[in-house]
Amino acid sequence: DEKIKIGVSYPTPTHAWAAGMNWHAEQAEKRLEELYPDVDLILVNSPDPEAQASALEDLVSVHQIDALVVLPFESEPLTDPVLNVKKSGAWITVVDRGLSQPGIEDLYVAGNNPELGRVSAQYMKTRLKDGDNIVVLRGIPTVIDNERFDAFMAEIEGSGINVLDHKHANWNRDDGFEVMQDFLSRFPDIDAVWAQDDDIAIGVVAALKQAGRDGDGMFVVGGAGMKEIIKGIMDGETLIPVDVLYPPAMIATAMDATVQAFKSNGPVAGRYILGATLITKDNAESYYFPDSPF
Amino acid sequence: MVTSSTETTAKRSSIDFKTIGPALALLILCIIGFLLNPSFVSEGNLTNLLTRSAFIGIIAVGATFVITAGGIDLSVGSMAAAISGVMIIIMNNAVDTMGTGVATVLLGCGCAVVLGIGAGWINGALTTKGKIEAFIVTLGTMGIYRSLVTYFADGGTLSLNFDIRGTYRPVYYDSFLGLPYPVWVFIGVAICGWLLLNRTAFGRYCTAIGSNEAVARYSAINVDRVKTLTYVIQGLCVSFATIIYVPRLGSASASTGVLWELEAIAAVIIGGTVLKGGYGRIGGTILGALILTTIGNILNFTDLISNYLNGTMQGLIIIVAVLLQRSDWKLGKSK
Amino acid sequence: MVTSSTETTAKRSSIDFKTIGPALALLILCIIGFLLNPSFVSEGNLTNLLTRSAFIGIIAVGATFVITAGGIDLSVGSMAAAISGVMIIIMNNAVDTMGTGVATVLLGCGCAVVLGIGAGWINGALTTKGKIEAFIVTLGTMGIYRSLVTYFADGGTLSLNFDIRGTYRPVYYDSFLGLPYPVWVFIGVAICGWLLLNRTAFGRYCTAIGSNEAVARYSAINVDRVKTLTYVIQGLCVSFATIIYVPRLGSASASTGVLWELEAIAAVIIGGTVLKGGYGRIGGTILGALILTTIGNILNFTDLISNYLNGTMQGLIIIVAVLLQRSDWKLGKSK
Amino acid sequence: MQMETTAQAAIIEAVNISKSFGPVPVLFSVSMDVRPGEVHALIGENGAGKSTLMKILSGFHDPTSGQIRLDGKKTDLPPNGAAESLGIVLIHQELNLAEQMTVEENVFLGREVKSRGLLDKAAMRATVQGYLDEIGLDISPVDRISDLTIAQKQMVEIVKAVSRNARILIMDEPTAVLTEEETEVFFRQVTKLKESGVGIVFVSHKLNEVKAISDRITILRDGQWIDTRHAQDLTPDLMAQMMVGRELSDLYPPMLEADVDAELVLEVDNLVATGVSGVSFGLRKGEILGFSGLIGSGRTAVFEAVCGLAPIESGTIRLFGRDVGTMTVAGARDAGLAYLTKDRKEKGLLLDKKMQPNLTLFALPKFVKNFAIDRKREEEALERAIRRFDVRAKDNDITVGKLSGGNQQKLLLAKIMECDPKIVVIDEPTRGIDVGTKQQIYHFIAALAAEGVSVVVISSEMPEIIGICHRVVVMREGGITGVLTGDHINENEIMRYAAGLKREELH
Ligand SMILES: Nc1ncnc2c1ncn2[C@@H]1O[C@H](COP(=O)(O)OP(=O)(O)OP(=O)(O)O)[C@@H](O)[C@H]1O
Ligand SMILES: Nc1ncnc2c1ncn2[C@@H]1O[C@H](COP(=O)(O)OP(=O)(O)OP(=O)(O)O)[C@@H](O)[C@H]1O
Ligand SMILES: [Mg+2]
Ligand SMILES: [Mg+2]
Repeated sequence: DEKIKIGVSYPTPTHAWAAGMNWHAEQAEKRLEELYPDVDLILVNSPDPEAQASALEDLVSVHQIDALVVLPFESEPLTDPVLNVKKSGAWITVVDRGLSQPGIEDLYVAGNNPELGRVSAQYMKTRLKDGDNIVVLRGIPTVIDNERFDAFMAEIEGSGINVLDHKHANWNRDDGFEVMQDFLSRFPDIDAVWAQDDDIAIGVVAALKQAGRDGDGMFVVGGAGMKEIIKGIMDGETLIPVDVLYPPAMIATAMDATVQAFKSNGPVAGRYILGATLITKDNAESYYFPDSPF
Repeated sequence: MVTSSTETTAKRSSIDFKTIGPALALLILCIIGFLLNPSFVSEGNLTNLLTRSAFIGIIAVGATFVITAGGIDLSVGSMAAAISGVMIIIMNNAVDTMGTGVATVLLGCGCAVVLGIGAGWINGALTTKGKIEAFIVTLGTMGIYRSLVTYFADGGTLSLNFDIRGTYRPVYYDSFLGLPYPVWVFIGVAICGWLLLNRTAFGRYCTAIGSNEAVARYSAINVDRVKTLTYVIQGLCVSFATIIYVPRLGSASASTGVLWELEAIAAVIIGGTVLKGGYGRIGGTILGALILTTIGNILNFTDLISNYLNGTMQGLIIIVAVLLQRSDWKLGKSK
Repeated sequence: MVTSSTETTAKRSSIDFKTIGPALALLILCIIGFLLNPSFVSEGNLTNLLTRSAFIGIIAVGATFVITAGGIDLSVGSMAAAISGVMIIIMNNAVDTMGTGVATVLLGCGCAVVLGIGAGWINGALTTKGKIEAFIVTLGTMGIYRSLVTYFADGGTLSLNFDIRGTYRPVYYDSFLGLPYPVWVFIGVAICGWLLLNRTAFGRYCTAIGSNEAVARYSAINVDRVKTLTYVIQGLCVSFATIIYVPRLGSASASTGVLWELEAIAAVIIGGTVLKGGYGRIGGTILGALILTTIGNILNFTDLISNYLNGTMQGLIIIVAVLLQRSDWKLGKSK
Repeated sequence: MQMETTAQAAIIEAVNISKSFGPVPVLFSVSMDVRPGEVHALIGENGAGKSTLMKILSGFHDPTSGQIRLDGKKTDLPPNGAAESLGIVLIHQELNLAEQMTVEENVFLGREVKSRGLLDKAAMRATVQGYLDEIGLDISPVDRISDLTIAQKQMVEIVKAVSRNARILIMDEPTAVLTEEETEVFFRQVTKLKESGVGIVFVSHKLNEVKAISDRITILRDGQWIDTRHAQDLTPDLMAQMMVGRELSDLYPPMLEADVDAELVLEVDNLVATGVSGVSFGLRKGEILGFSGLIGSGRTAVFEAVCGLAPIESGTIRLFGRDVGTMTVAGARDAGLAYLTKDRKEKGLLLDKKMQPNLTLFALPKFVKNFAIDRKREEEALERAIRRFDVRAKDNDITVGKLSGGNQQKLLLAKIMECDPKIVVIDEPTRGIDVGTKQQIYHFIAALAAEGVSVVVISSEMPEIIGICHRVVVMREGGITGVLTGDHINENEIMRYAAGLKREELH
């Protein structure tokens, strides 16, 4: 009764988005193992790239996995370790962050980081006019952050909207709060804020309310699709009127597809890019998971 | 006689620079801030700055005791996160029975205090009774508290019930005599800390233990108890910091309080307390906390420096701030 | 007579347990690992484990010197990241002129060594000549090195040229006599470290300085030079660790080597070296590094425990491992 | 005996006390009692067990067998100085002060004066100031201990003890680091306490002092009780004989005439450094040069500057005719110049290490062969040193901090001599050393000089300066006030220069 062993490796959740991903992964594990008794999913998370590389080694040497679903901490450092798993003969599904070398993975499931920046910028352009001012709160300095930010700036360019400054708020509420406080002290006229991420957005909103500058059509655009934010959009909140989707549930998509690679008679290999949908009052309902931690 | 008088001056001035050093560093920072952007000295910004430094400052007051007595506590950041988390869980659960009023908030704060004291006591007891190096004990509890909050929050964020947040909010956002409440708490903790360290026998015992444990023991001081108490004080300070932290954003997550331990220790040492123990100064610690917060604030006020180099600036400023208080910097090469 | 005889046993056993403690802890961990999953003792897993512990182990050997001489170095993790980054940049740039062969890799390694020595020297000089607390100096350089690598990588990741990686890969992945090269490097560094600390005048000087700096000075020891050298050795160890790290992941980023400093210090102290200095043991450090790696490995072996509680397990195991080597743990309450 | 009948009841009695550290016995059934208003001296060779007995009497050690009786009742003394609450106060042989704290903080450590829960600093300062004034010590209650000289630290210890309202005051070699003048001040305090009914136990190797101040004297030898007698029944010579167990010949070796034409090995010209203002002198080959003066007169400071331990502001130093600028300590050692510190605890020995690493630390390069330390030679060196300097440790494996004070001093001397210096500066060579060993050390110094080694002896013990030195330099307030030779070397003359009553016109 050899089971099909599938390792699922992703970073240890330290912020809400990752926690959501973890929740969806655990849901998918339960669901899939119930559905297919001969499938064993092994979930491992790691606090840093080295640890993740080690975890991959352990999945091969100890659990002898048949397939790997991996959300790499970072692309570059995990390319070789994933390649090593590939060499052991396992099926490889890469989620969210592509490896730096093409052709290793059998299946690629990802959100679209540049698209997230672009969609946010496009929304800004619909709401703001020439000469309006925005500030940007970025994430942790990483490739993801660069992709989002560069696409955002490229899209905003030429629109006449001024980006006053951008600082890293590390996808963290506290940092979002403090950086926004300082932006508010520094710039008397801000029309909108791109917070890039819903955690940052929550900190930003707290700072706006504290300074009493949450009126006059000022708005914040976050990203990812946190349930509280989506609830707010459903309720017609004006301070965060929209959100750009970057769903943590993509890990479940990847796990489903990977199991199908063993179960389905149709082809599964390939690339599966999720859209960075703009969530508005009209479509918010379908992105609301009240039970997820995110 | 000639010798002795020069000696005295040398000693005097050295004492002065130990004290004035951090104040000078802070002043220079403020001037730089003002030059970069005059709105640095706006009332709003200064209030933000003070309020922000309250967290690290309060924790650092506790750390001053631990370090003065020759210990170290790496667990404070995680402890703050864990206490915030448990506090939020308790308050959310109390809503059904106690409502969303002041009583629930007080219950939460009470629990925070009890937890802080308990966590501090665990660190202290493991160090003294368990006779394990404080570094290892608190490195261990750091990991434990951090992972507990992650566990409670399921890897994500614990959020305070919306209505309680309304009741609790003013603790962070409201002011009294123009100063926000957190600043008052900070001032209160600082004054109590100062009195305790400089005006009570307990403070002297901390210094004595840090200076020479054998001497302290031979003076019939209950070394273990005093050391344990320093950790308890540290825990209590962490719980005060938590009590004013939670109403700010009403949430706690695995990333709450990350690296606060290093910031708190840095504040203590920038302030002139000696890491090996035996010499502590609360006033310096307060200045140290203000310096650290101001550095971060100033870096947000300018785009002259690449965002990526923030860490470099921070590191340089910390080193320079400590260089400023070297006792013999005026004397040139001699000694 | 009764008292006296227990005391002797205590002393004897204390010496034994200081040495045997970490070994015992490691053994128990291995048994637990085997019980959880017999493939823990598979050759593949043991090789992985040894190779992995090489990084922290090599860095911890350097840290043993720094700590023995009464210092501390918090910058090692960031230093490793910065050296990796610069090494990658240099090798990538050398491709045009030197090709993608062994020469380029050697150039990179050479630069790593020079950088490691330089970075260590900076830490040492600031501590000794600048007379700033080592904690503050290395906290500062920790921020500086970390932000430099972020800056070089433009916030992202620096990747080694693909062809060079092919040339360099074997350094991590290939074996000699059944042991991967990193393990050989680890063994080499450990032996050199042991000899240096226990068999040379330099090692004796480190111990003397950590034990009492004034006595060391009066004993004709050039205290500043020896202390600086301990940081240089630390830097050198970091560069060795980097040289075997780069071929593993072929990249460097802001998250490279985060918290390695705490792991290295933990390994040193679990191994029985005293944080305040004056007493160092390389053998213990090696065991400490193995213990830490094994904990991580075992936690990957089982899903009995919620992933979120990994940190709790780690913390508990570290504390227990150190408790095991308490000199008087057998004697219960007496004394 | 008559003694027993007239005596008041003892406050504290040690009855048949034995003590072993591990398997090593150091006291064998020793008995001793202390009565109110008496000074009871305890004398014995280094390592005889005096400090151990004192610690047992004050609760810092438990006796292995035997009992302590307080006011006639058997008592288990509480540990760690808590016996103070019973009125028993010990001044440790090794200074026991928190270096980073102030004088006042140290004096009141553990029993601070409080008013309304807070410290009453003013009151404590005033009290300490009162004591300091009374004994004429020119320091302030807010001075840090680390800024004081050893002698001042010892006086602080005495203030600390005196201020504690003791019934029994036990002092382990309180006068070892004091000059005669300070000793007198100290004895006045003792007399006062004695008159107020305090029982005083007093350990010293200065037998004249013992004779002068004590009422009764107990002699220990090798952990055995030898005798307890009235002071008037003993002379210093007799005491020495009872301690050592044999007749002692002359304390000082016969003085060999120094060769006044011998080459100058060390010339110091107009040296200025911290605590030193314009000092010039020369040292000849094979000469024993004494440095005398009051405490704080700058003797140590001169040689710390010369040996590279303290920075030099100006002046020249010529070593074997060669101009040397600022030397490192290692440079000085390699040139054949070695300095033996008087502060053995803070600057001399690694107390938490064993004897062997301590012995070879100063001369370590000598023991390096092929980059490694030659352990066999180290062991041989230790054996040699133990023999040569008569270091008595019952167990050669104990850490140096557990050696008796005198034996630490001998080990320190051995450590410095390990590098075979051509010039050796010995700061307070016999501090805490028993008469027997003192004699050995004096002969040792004389033998060194006879071999052509130049020796500088810095000492606050006048007889020792007079007994062994060819020439004596007297210092005062950082400068040299006089240089004495031949018959001019006498107590009177030295005192007059040291006190500034007389000043030689120096070339
Ligand atoms: N804690 C200890 N452990 C082991 N041995 C000890 C300890 N304390 C003292 N000793 C040993 O006990 C013996 C007696 O020491 P003690 O200090 O009582 O001598 P002493 O008479 O005071 O000598 P001195 O005149 O040199 O001070 C010495 O051999 C010493 O090494
Ligand atoms: N490194 C130093 N820094 C500051 N002051 C010093 C230093 N060294 C010595 N002094 C001061 O210089 C003076 C001379 O001290 P020194 O120790 O040389 O006197 P001494 O004659 O050897 O007396 P003692 O017997 O007390 O050692 C003292 O007032 C001392 O405080
Ligand atoms: Mg003694
Ligand atoms: Mg002197």
